[in-house]
Amino acid sequence: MIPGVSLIEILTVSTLMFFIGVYGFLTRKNLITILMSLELMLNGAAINFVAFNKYLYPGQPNGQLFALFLIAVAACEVALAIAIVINLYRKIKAVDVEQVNTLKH
Amino acid sequence: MEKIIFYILSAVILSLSLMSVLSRKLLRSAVYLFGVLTAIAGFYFLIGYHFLGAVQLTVYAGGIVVLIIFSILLTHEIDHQMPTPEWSRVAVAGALCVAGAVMFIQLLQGSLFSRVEVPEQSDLNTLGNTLLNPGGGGYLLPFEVVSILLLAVMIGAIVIAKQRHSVDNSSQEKQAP
Amino acid sequence: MYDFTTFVQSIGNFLHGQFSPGVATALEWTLVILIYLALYAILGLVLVYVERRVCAFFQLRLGPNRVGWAGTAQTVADALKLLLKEPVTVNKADKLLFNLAPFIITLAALTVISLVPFAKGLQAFDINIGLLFIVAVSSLGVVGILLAGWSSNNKYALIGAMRSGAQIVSYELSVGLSLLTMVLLTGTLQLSAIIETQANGWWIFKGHVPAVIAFFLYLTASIAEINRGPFDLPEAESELTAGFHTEYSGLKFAFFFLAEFVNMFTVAAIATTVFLGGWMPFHIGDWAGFNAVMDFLPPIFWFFLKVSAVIFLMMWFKWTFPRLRIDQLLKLEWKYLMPLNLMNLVFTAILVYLGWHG
Amino acid sequence: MFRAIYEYFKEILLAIRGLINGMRITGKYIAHARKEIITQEYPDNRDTLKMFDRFRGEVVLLHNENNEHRCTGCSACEVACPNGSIEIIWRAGKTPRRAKRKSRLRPSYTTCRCVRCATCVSCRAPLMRSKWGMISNTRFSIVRN
Repeated sequence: MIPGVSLIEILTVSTLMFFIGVYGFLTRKNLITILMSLELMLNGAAINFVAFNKYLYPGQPNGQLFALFLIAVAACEVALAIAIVINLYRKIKAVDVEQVNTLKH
Repeated sequence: MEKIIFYILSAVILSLSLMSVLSRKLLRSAVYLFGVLTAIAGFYFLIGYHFLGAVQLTVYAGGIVVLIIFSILLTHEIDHQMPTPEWSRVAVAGALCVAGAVMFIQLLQGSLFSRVEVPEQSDLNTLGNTLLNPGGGGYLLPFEVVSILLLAVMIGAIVIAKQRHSVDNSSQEKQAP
Repeated sequence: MYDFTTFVQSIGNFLHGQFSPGVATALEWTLVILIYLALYAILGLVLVYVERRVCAFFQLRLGPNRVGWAGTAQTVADALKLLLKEPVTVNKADKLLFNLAPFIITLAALTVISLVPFAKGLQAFDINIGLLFIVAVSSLGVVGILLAGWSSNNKYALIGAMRSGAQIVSYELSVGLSLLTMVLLTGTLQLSAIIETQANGWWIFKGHVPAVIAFFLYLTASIAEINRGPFDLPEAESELTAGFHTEYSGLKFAFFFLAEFVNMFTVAAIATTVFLGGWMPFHIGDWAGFNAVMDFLPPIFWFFLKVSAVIFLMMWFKWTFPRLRIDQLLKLEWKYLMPLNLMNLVFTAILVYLGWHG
Repeated sequence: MFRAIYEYFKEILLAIRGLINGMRITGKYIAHARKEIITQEYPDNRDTLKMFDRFRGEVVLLHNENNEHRCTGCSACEVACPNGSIEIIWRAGKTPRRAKRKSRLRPSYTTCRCVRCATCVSCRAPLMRSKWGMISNTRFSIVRN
């Protein structure tokens, strides 16, 4: 634990970060920025795992392992999403979600 | 000292993530995201989970952000500016987010977390042993599942992003006199 | 055996005795930062001079020999020239990112040398995941390179940055895997502990064939990772003017230049630490007299001797072979270095499982 | 299958042999670097450096021991020069008799226009000579008067 910092403060930071990510997810139209907002949300969740692990169960590494799996899954997700973005750009020369309006090109 | 560092880090995390969400230049917001992820790695180092911090730096800051920057480099012009979203969307999203954040923080303030005082162990060895333990609270099965997921994603990404030569050839043949 | 632990501790005790704990910690940090900044600048100056001289000797030329004794002040003169030049910013560039990029690269290079153990107890940051941290931080420099190439608004810079990004991201795997082989043998990630395991013999002698293979794979892959010749095609002068730092001038160019040379030092230092025994002196079995003579030299001298030997090997490599093409470069990584590394890793794992390692 | 694996490892071993060969050659170079250096430190060794006879450099007007030259100002070199780097200037004197004097003769020679063809030297043998010596630290020394 960090001396002088309570769990509630860390959780507040992660909550604010999560909702900033939600805001970006709702207002942006560019696929890549949506992806980046998603990363913010995922990281807020990862901070929660780590903080709970450190403050409530310091003897077990379970929260750390969840954060590790979360990072691995986020890497998978980004790799696929970027493959899709590049393919999309090749077909319609844009990466805005509103311009993707055909089912089959 | 740790307290001051924590406040600096959280200020950096919050301000850079706000800038990343609000910036109108795409690459700049990717750079702000890079700053956020590095600051979170710093937070992990501060809390004492060095392995997790290093993994965060390697995978997130060194891998995912580089991938995102690559995709921006491939699909955008340098003077591209994103249009500002219309105000109704901003208002609805902002109201939702503020309401949600206030609600969650209210919930947090009211809750009591019971702390368990356990003497801390050297974390890297327990981490490795738990990760590769086939039974008794071990995480071997998720580990293998994640590795299969990574393999599947690698193949999937290659298949999706690969240029389809057959389609191009047929279209060229049609155009040829 | 010379030991710096007590010396470093006495400085810490002195500071803590004089000031309050907060101020003392801040002073310690400032001292460490100043020492490392000075080391960074000196390393840059010395390595640039050595590189130019050695390169000249390989090509049967003389190299810089006018300024100072045998040209030793040449790099100082060059640094002064770069300092006094006008910092030109391109008109259509993204100013913020253009100015930020050199600092990201410099930060990554500086953070990595803070982990290098120069002698027993002479290490700023002895973390228990040292090797992983080095791999993690050295992968951050690529962000700076990509930003520099993009924000210059220049096609040569952009192509150089893209090539550099692809190269660094792919060669990072080989660096990580070859270091992982050595982690299997040593059983620890902490740099000081890795050196402690080599007290009875360096890993390159003790670790049999896998260690030797891993050493050469590491050297090749990390030369490619820091964009040095013959893998320097991100900054191929004849094709891309100067690659990602085409538009930079003056001090900001000097940052890129310095970071490149300091990265070279870091690669040599990690190779020394992991494979060549760090600051351990050279010992042969039971030759007590010989070992005593070798112990007489201070460990920091041994460290720099080994590092300069590795740097000389890297320069030899650079000035012997022509530059690779981009497809040859990626083929080398994915078709040869990666499979060899994986085979080596499995081989080492079997060796360690059977308990045959030193 | 086994054939392919054999070829793969054979390729790697051949590559390693090639690398060692290349590094042996450059290693030989650096081992003998002191003896075999071919760089000439030009302006410093001007006295000892031997040049071949047919070398063509900057043209100089030959002077005798009293620092007098025998140029009569016939302008043959000026005519012969393909790109006008030599110019014979007669300083206008008060009387025609004094104007003809040698001290008033001023051959001007611009090195940056000269292509070192040495056509001018062949005009009057003992008067001019093609000599190596093209080095200048200032831009004022490019034009010789």
